Amino acid sequence: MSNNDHSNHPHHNQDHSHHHIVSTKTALTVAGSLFFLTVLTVVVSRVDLGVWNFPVAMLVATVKALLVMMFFMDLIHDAPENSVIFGAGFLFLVIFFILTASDLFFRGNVYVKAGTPLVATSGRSSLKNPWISTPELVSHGKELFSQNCVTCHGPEGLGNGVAAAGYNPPPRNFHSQTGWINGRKPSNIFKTLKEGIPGSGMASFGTLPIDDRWALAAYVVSLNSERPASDTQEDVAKIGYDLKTGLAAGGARQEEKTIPIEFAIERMAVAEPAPAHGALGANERGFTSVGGQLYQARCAQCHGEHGEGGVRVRSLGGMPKAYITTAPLLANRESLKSADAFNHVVENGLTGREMPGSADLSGGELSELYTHVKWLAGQLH
Amino acid sequence: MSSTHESAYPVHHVGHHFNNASDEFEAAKQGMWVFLVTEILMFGGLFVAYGIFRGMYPEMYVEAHHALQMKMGALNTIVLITSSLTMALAVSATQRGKKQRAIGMMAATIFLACCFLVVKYFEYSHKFHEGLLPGAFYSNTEITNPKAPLFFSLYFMMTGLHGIHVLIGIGLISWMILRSLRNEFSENFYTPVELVGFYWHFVDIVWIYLFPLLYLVS
Amino acid sequence: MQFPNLMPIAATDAAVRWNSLYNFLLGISVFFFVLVIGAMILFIIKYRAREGAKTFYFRDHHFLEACFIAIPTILLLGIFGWGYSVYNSMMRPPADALEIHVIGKQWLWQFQYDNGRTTIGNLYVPLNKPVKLIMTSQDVIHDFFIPNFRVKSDVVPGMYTSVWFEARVPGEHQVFCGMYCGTSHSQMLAKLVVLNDQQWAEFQRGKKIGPQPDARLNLAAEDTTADPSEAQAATIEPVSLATQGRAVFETKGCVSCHSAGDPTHGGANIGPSLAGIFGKNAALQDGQTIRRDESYLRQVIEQPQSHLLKGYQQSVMPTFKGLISETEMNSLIAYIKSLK
Amino acid sequence: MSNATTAAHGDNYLNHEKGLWSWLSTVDHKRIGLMYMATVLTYFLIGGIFALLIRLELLHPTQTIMDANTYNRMFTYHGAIMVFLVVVPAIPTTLGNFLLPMMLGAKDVAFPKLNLASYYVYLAGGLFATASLFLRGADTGWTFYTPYSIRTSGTVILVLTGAFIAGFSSILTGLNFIITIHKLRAPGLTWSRLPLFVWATYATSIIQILATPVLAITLALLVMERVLRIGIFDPAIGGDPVLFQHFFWFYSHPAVYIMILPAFGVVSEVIPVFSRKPIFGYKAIAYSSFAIALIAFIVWGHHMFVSGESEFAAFLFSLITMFVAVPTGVKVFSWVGTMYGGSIRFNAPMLYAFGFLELFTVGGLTGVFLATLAVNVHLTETYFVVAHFHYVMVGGTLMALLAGMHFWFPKMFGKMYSESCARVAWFLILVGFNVTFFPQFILGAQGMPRRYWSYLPEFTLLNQISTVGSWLIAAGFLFTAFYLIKALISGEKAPSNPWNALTLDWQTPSPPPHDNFPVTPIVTDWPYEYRPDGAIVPIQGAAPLPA
Repeated sequence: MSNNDHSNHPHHNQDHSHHHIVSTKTALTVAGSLFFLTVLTVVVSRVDLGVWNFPVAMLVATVKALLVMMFFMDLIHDAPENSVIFGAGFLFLVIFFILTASDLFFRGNVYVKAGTPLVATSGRSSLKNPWISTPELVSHGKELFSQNCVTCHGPEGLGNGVAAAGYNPPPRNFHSQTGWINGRKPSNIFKTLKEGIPGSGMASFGTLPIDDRWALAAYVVSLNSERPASDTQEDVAKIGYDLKTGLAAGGARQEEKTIPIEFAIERMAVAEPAPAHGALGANERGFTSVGGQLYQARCAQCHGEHGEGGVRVRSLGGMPKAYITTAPLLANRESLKSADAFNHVVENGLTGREMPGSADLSGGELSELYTHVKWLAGQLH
Repeated sequence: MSSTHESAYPVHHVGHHFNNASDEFEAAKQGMWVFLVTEILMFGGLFVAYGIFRGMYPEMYVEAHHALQMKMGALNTIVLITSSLTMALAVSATQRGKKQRAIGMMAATIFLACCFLVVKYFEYSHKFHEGLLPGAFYSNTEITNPKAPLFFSLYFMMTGLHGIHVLIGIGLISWMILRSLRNEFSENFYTPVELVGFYWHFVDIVWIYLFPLLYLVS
Repeated sequence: MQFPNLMPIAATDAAVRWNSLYNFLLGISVFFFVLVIGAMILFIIKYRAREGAKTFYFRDHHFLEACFIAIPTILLLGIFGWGYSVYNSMMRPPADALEIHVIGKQWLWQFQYDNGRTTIGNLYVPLNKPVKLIMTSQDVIHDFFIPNFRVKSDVVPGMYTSVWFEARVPGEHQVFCGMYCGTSHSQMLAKLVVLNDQQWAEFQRGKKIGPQPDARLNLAAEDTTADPSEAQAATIEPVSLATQGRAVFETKGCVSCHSAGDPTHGGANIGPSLAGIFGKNAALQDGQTIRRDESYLRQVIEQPQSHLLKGYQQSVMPTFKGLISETEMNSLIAYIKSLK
Repeated sequence: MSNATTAAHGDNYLNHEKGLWSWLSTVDHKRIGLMYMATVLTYFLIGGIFALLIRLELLHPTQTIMDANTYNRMFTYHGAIMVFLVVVPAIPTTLGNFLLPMMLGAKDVAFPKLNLASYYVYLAGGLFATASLFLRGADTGWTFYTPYSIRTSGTVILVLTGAFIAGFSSILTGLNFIITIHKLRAPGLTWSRLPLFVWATYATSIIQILATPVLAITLALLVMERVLRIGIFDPAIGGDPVLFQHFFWFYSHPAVYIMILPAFGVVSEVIPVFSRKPIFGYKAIAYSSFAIALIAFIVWGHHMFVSGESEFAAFLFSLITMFVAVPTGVKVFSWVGTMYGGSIRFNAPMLYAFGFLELFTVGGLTGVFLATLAVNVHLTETYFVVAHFHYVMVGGTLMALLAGMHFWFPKMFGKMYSESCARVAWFLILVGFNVTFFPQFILGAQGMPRRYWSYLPEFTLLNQISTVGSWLIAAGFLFTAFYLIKALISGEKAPSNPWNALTLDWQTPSPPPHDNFPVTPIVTDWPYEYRPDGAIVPIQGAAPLPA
């Protein structure tokens, strides 16, 4: 450094002897207090103070922070404006938190609270003695039939709809007299509509209104040249139809409601350690493919991370304490034999087995999911 | 140390826009305070997210925090407080012109910071092993609260950002040691050391809050 | 082209209350605008620089400044109170409101009624009955916006939001998606169809409701004593199948992704264009060729993943199985046939 | 001092050192200000071209020139570039950098090297953001709302990184200015003698310091969402998308005051000079800047009235928002009050100040509509909002930037521009602006949502009027660029104080010497002492000026 330069800056090396220096003694005392307070906060956290645990922990932390600020950072000997500046940082942080909380902690619960039905539908039928066929009922049923059934059962109910080829067993021919698994009476058909026929392509049409289901039953019965026996009161009672109140099937409220799939899963799955499948990398495929992500989001909670099953699933219906345990997703399952069968199960769910339907999935998502589940099934031996 | 004052210390030049060194020092110090305010608010975003989710899912926090090793956290708190102490002593040593002592204290600070990171490394690898990973990668089967991945997202973001600050602090203190060795500081000029000290104490303050928030939920 | 109305029609009582508040704000704004800008122009002219003119000298005027603070404060508090009371009535549905579930997804609206019916693109509600929409989204944030009712709410994945209204004007009301949600955001439209008692009863029994006149045309007939069969009569005029199909094409959201090759008709290009495809051969992803006839169209509408066209890696089209009636399917196919 | 003697011989900051490197490595606040100006104007050009393309696309209800995906990218980049790279830094980094030390009578900002560093940080941020344009681009909108911004493909991370980095530039500039104002005022320049531009810049800097770090952490978390799927803002993993909106608006609402407060400062300087009268209500204007800065932090939730926000929060935020209008009103009334009884001259800066008042008044009054809870429900997310914030940001900030650029152009470059050209351009821009954006208020009230690539046929006419207006604005800006560049090359030499203004920045030669002032000035009075007889009293600055 040249002297010339030097002379241009006559004030260099102004000493600031007025500046306060933290003494070693002060520093050690402060550190000691900090150690003590650390131990104190750990000890206090072990004592149950109810709601006061958190404020006490924060109070201790704030005292510690203040000690560091005042003595290590020597704010007590600094210009007061610096304290104001630093304090402003904390002040605005508090503002940030309080106003954000004013939203998130005060959100009205738009949706019905847990324990009440998610969709307030009445399971009540507006028809009197709905199992008795009337011409109006049949014609309404015919309309519904053309909307809901013809794809599989064909326009005349011969079991020859466009999608029939994909199903084994094939869709029912309503003109035949034999082979009806649940029987041919209106109440039997109502039951089939309500629950579907597990193991076949017949899904539950429980989402249809009760009157519509009775209308469909009446229409299907009318297709057959040979009329079945009429329903007795016992038949109607057997499917849970309450003659006095007109409420369909005990716990109709639960039966009727449709809830979003995420809710269903959240409410059903029970924490139960899944069997270890250490050899399978959980994330190899898990998050890389669309199907894998869908599986993780919607299926893994009940079927296990790798489709290994063994998870206890709570029943949502009339027996909230009952459980079923899921089986492994093995490749020889009916539902995994064809994409159609798989889609059917996923879209409509399996009534009576607590499997909720996911009708909101797009075709692309379904096929991705199918690929992933097939892959998972292939990994299970 | 050389006997002639002028030649021993490289002269620090006061900026041409300042009247004198004292003004420059005060300006630099206040600049640092303002900078620390921005740091408060940057960490603040994470603290607010933490607070909001804690308010919404308190039982999840209680359940999830058991996976953290409180002893490790407490140990790290002690380590970091000690490093704050050594840093404070390093600053006052520099202010008194005691170069050797200052360098020793700063080296101790770096050593403690490294200890902190080593403990952190063990904690992290334990979490990885247990599948206690942030968000979508969460694969732990013991803590099954559906919101638990959020806690670990926050844990990793908060301690991660803090860890980055510790790393930066190690770099800054090393630089200060280097400049001390080059005799750039004296009892008349020690601004950089004092400012790095502020930074380091701030890192300590953040941890003072992180410790009870993450490890001592009840 | 006629100059459009300045405001959409007010089709609920809340919208009428909203209008009075809005008009008040408009009046007050015009007043202050004229006050400030008028004073500015007056001063500009009166005190423009002239030779030898002396300027005034004053630095401040405490009373005037106090007025600058006090008068706006009082006014603003009043506006706030009025705004909050209208907002409050818009937010609190009556307990007996009919609940309908709304699901937003890229890029269509799906409505679920408590009788189990599901519709896409058309939301049917009864006239003069409070309706509460319980809304959620399947993917990203959408926003359900009915200008004629002055209500709007974001539709957020992972939570439920709601709006409510009591429609006073029958007919079709436009619904927009107000929150940017991706490529076809501007085509994520829906119609809110307000039905009179008779139509509503039919709808609940599962009947199909034909297209209704635009609610703006119905405003004159707001009188609810009007014979409901008149509105009915307007809808049973014979309409060609292809024209009906065009309506299906719009209401079911097809138009969000498929171009109809009709430049006046919008249509994005997420999926293949449908113009002039009927009866022609098309190459599939797996190398095969397929003739695009009626059964092909039906199949891909019901199971979009069944035939992937060459150039498409995967199908993002949702399945319409069960969401589209046979009649609608037929008219839709007739419409696609008619496209050149 | 050697500087004092050389100054008389034409040594100024422009020719003090020569060569490109002397510019790129300069720590002179004036040169850094000009570098910022060049960069900001470049980004303004890019963002402006996007705006024209957006308007062109909306000429017809359906596709006009581009498909929906391109359109979505266009408005995203228009918004992101205009907000993060143009309007936020526009006045503080260009005029602020150039003028703040001069108005304080200082030789430079407190940390000159940091100042240069923040320029390069800003440049790097801008390059990151624009680089993504050449890859797949981002279509999130400048607001980056989750979960769309988490799911959509494209180079969102690059844009986020760009905004993140540019944010740090903003923080460092704010820090620098605060310390400069605290520590580097000339002798006698007490707080009550500070020019109002300095007050406004000070309030702006405080917001930059307190709000921008939250943007940084928000964007960093969003990057983490995309990279690590942490799920804090992603409902699919249990997070809350509305929380993101709180984080985002905690910065972005105060950010609109980062944009508009410096504009208030510029207008507060221009109006008294051209009215030849003391500013009316000096204290009211100065304190109202602070009131606005403070209230700015506690109103962000009014962007979210329909987002699913709680009614309680909506109540609070709407109530507090109303109070923003009070200090803003005080300012507007005070400016008009300053004109009362003045001797008003119609130079280009004053014309732009008139334009500012007109546009800002409309923008401010429509802000009251949006602050009113029930009214907001219908108007938010429609073109009404688009028109409102363009009236405030373009009509306010850009008009003030133009006022400031015309006001200080002679000081910066020592050249005069053509006054008649400036008037033509002013007319084009003002008329074009109103034609473009006023119809959008009506569109919004009718219910046309924003960010629509296609629209219902009934909205056609107003959209077409708006598009035609955008061409007028473009013509105005092109013409401005033309005559300002012409003035740079062959403009008349400017005197040191062409407008007879009183602030310290005018009490030094044009262009200023390297160290700003030949001798450190000593301040004895406030900077608005315009006497009724029009006499110019050299109130500030100790050095006699060269003739």
